[in-house]
Amino acid sequence: MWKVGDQTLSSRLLIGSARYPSPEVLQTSIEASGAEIVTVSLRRESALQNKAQGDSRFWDYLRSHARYLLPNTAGCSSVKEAVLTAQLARDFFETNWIKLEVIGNDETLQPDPFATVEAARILCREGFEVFPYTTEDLIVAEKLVEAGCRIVMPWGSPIGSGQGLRHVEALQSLRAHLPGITLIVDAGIGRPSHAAKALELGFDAVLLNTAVALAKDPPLMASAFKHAVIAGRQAYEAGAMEASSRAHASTPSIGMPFWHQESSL
Amino acid sequence: MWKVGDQTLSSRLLIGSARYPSPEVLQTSIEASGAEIVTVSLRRESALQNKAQGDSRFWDYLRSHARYLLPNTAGCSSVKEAVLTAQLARDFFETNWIKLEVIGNDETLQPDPFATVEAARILCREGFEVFPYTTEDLIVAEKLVEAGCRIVMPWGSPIGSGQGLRHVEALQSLRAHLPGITLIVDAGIGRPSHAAKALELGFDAVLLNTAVALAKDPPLMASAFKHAVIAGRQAYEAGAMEASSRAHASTPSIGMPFWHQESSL
Amino acid sequence: MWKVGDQTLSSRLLIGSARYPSPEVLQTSIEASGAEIVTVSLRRESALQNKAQGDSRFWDYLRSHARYLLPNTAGCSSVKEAVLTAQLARDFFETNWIKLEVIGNDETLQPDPFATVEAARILCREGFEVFPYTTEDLIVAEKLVEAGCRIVMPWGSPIGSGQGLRHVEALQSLRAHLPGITLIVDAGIGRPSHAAKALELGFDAVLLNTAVALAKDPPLMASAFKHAVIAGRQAYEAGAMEASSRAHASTPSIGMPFWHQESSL
Amino acid sequence: MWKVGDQTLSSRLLIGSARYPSPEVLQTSIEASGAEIVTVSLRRESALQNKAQGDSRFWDYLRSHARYLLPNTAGCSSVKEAVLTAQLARDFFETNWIKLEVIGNDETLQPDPFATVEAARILCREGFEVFPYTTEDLIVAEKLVEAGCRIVMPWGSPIGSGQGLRHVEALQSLRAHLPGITLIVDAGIGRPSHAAKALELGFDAVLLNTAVALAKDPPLMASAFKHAVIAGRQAYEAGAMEASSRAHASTPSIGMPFWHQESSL
Amino acid sequence: MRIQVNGSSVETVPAITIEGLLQQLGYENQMVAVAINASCVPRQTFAEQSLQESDIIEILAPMAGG
Amino acid sequence: MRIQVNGSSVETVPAITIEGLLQQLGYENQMVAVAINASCVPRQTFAEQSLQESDIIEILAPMAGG
Amino acid sequence: MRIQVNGSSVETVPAITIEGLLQQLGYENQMVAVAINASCVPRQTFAEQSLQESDIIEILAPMAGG
Amino acid sequence: MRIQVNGSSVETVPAITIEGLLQQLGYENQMVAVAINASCVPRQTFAEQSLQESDIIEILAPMAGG
Repeated sequence: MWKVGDQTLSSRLLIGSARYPSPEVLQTSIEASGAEIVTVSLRRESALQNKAQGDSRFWDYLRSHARYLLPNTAGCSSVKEAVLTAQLARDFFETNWIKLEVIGNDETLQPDPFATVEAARILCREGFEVFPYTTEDLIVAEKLVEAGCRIVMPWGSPIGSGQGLRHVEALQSLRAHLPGITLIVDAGIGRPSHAAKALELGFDAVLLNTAVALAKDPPLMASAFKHAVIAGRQAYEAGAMEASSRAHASTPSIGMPFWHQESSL
Repeated sequence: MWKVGDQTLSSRLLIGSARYPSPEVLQTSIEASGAEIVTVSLRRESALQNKAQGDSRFWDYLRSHARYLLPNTAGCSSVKEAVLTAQLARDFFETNWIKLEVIGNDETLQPDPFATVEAARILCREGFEVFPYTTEDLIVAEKLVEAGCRIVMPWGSPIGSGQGLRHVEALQSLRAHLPGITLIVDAGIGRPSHAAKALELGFDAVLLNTAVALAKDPPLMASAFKHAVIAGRQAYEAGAMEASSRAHASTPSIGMPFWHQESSL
Repeated sequence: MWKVGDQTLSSRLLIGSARYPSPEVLQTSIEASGAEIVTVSLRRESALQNKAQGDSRFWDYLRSHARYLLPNTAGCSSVKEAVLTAQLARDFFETNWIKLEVIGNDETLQPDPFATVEAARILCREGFEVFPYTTEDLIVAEKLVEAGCRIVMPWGSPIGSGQGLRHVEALQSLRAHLPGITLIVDAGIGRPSHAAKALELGFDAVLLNTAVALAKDPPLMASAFKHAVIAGRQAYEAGAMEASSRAHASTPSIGMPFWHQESSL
Repeated sequence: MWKVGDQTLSSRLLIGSARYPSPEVLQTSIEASGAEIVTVSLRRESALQNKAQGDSRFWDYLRSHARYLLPNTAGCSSVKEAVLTAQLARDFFETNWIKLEVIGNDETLQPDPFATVEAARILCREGFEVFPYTTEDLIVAEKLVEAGCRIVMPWGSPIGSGQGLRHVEALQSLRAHLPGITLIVDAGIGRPSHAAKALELGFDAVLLNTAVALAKDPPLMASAFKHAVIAGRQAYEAGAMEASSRAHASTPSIGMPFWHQESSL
Repeated sequence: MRIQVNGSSVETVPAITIEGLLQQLGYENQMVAVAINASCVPRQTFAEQSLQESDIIEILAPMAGG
Repeated sequence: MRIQVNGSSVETVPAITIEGLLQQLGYENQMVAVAINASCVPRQTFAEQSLQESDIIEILAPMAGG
Repeated sequence: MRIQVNGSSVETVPAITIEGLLQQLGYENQMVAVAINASCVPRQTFAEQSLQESDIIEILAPMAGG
Repeated sequence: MRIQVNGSSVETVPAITIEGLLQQLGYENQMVAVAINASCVPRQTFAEQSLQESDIIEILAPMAGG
């Protein structure tokens, strides 16, 4: 069990709802993942044409089954947009949680640290629980904390790239310097081993989407990630051995029969 | 379910029995790991002094609980020693399985590819199911297969180092070139993320010891590895996305409200 | 030949003047390095006691021999300090060049991107040629350019760590997105191979100090770096082959005598 | 100056003669590289048609200008072939030097350690100075030394791949365990930074071909490598600083003016 | 009067409420979020809040997100 | 007669069997593996197999292994 | 009057100039940079610029830097 | 007589020497290495060494190599 904001959760996996081949696959994947938090978005409704088809199934399912919805401000690239999107999402989804994403470059989808901190400050003052998407930069993370964030979400690598944790030392430094902050690796997780590693480093959770949605078998991959975060967290709590640059025999070398001694001649 | 030799197993984790703080911790760790194969060794009995204490509990437990014992030739550094140790182990443990380890350097504990291939050839002819500890060298692995091995166990990194998979491309090459061979990563696994990665690459299983035995809480770490191998195998079967050097938005960019379009001006 | 600010230089190595075992070693090291730009600092003079000894030799030498001095704002952790230090340095060293360093964390010595951008904006308006020390964050670098910088100096890794280039993809992204900006890798260079790599990636130059000053033989190491930046730059200009994940024979395979064909049977 | 076999050389770069766009480019590249050893091969002469054209210019140039020729056994995949090719080369090129290459896999172009050691043993007995192409495997290298080799040439990465040094720890281990042996990194060098790194690790030299031949401007790239090996060797001799996981200020922090102390409040 | 809805021009009766607009456009049974001139409109005010000539309306609905 | 057991000299009756040796040394209830002069001795022959002067005996027992 | 110089208290004549202060402290032949109350003082004004009671003076000199 | 040269069949006078063969094939001014039946033939013996029916000859020349 762990806490995010004021809620207590079992699963350390947060999952996105985009890019699945169908609403049915989305649904079985979320169930298989064990995730209690599902990210969502708001977009222009093209009501007149195709209302209440595919997407409404999506929404009906999420509304009734996802324990917590986490709306995002995906696609925003200014403070104003992000704040407005957050306000609309709060009203619509009836939650003060917001995944704050202010993009600084349309190609790399990197966060803009300046706009993210400013938007976080405004939203925290307005009572939001802000989940800011940011880089692994410690100073930026500290500014987000100063701005009122109790949660910080550094990327592992670029959104949707599946590269895993690119800058491990920087993530470790973040964890070490912000012991009281909930740290969630968001973006770039491609495989369960990446998720396990994030948890092993002491991160509280991971948020991912593409790695499950674009797997050949998304529900099975969702289950894989469920196990991976359990593995990573248990390893963190179990206190892993230190890696060493040298070999160390696992089988004891005492009591060797004589032919071993001989062969070393 | 998967096959190793002629046996069908559920767990893709093979676990060593050495370096635990106590026989009780060994026992609860093996149970928590879900492993069905446990490695053991033979050593000079110092009978007269302390017979039937600690170690006999160890042995009584393993004999009654481990589904399969895998004796090793740890500490051998010549063909002759390894073959003799294998023969003694077969007689004693009543199994034709042998983890063949012929060490080429006492400091790095690297396998000696020449002696390992020669010993494997002799043991395969004598009817052993040989589990050879080797490097990631493809040519050496092919010679082991020629010698009669159905299983090949490349190291991840030096024994007991906990560095994980040092030479990922070489391991991938091994998997690609030996599709019909049972490949088990042996040695160097330090954390669940390493084990998950090995399975994600298509390796059939991992064998580890130190990572569990030297954790602060070995049974919890054993459970972590149990989840990690499930995660890695499911990911392999689920068909992971390809990693990309570029970012790709997960939230769709269609239907953006007007303020998004504005901000890009 | 390349340009930095309005000056045309031959050497792509910028060198620091700190941490040398003696003023003599500093002097021979600078000469051996071929560097035309040397960084300096301003500190409280403890005049009354030991004025005009050791340190004045240092200063006399630099004044007469260094082609360009680049004063830094090392140790500053606020906009105000950095601006004042820059103003004092301009007056004293009679140069509008300033290496802008605003530290955000005393342990990691990371730059504070917020304060660095703000100080850069002020100093550019006051007519300084600002050499800002920053991370590899593209968005921060773009803000520095917006603030008026023609030069950006991303770190390779933490100051004095000698780890080399930690985040190669991010540095490549920086180079690709800022084609018109002079990019100098500052901090973290530990070996000539690191410097060569920075130049191979298209960076215009490297700035280093500790790697030379703390070598066992600083002048010889300075010479090593002189060759390394030449090597790296020539390689960049010569257009390196693409790395490939596969092997390709270098010796042609045509005209093989018959025994080669036989052996493949 | 360093020794290889019984010869004393200045340049620590050995260069291949294949894959250049033209004999002229080959010639200027060799000159620009400063290399004193050039590798060559023997192949079926298609005499009647095109004798004495392109290739004879190649040969005339090499004969008169290369200080030392190093014939190879490229393309051989058995002991017998390699030995015969070496004998023909000795007779033809009038040198007892032979680059021994026995390929174990046609796709990966990996050396076959078994055949390489056996061929090396035969050739050393016949009085050859054997330059064996091998992996980074320490045990295999030790067998080559036992077989009579005074030189060992581990690969950096697969031939022609340009990936550089894939297994740095293993190469370091090789250097540490074989202090009296001439170690040359052969294969996989793609950029000057790779060559510099090999020399920094204490390797005696590098042998490369594709990285120069396939550069857009081969003579300039050859010059780049000339500088890189000088840089790497000087760095090795100069005693590089140890890399550290932490930051260390280069500018001293003594004598800070008061505004620095203030800002830390 | 004429207003902008999701980027298209729409003709409505004068001073129509948001609720009225949603009915006119066929959204009555759907859950949506609404912004007028880039300001958020709380859902419980949809019945009272009336629009003016040239207002720019965004009607947003829940969508998949990462 | 005098033989070597696990590196130490041991005095036994002449032509003692392995079983006899194990009893003499106090191993009777323990499971062990035995090698004579670096050759494996199958367990079922312990009762018959007798030893000779100067034989080198190794008595091995199961141990933890990695 | 009493002023602060590089963190220490110093007694000077009233309205001393920077040049005077540097002479008094023995810096006359050395190149230094000077800040009064955290403002930069251009070197060419050292002769005219006079100090006041309680001023905080920093005298800085060139040093090695990275 | 008929021999194999670099994989092709060649007709020569009986007991031709290597030197003779090289002349016949037009190699006289070129430096080559020669193997007969997968054995190396030292260059100084080209003039004496004569060939037999069905010999397999390889004529090799220097080439670029990596």
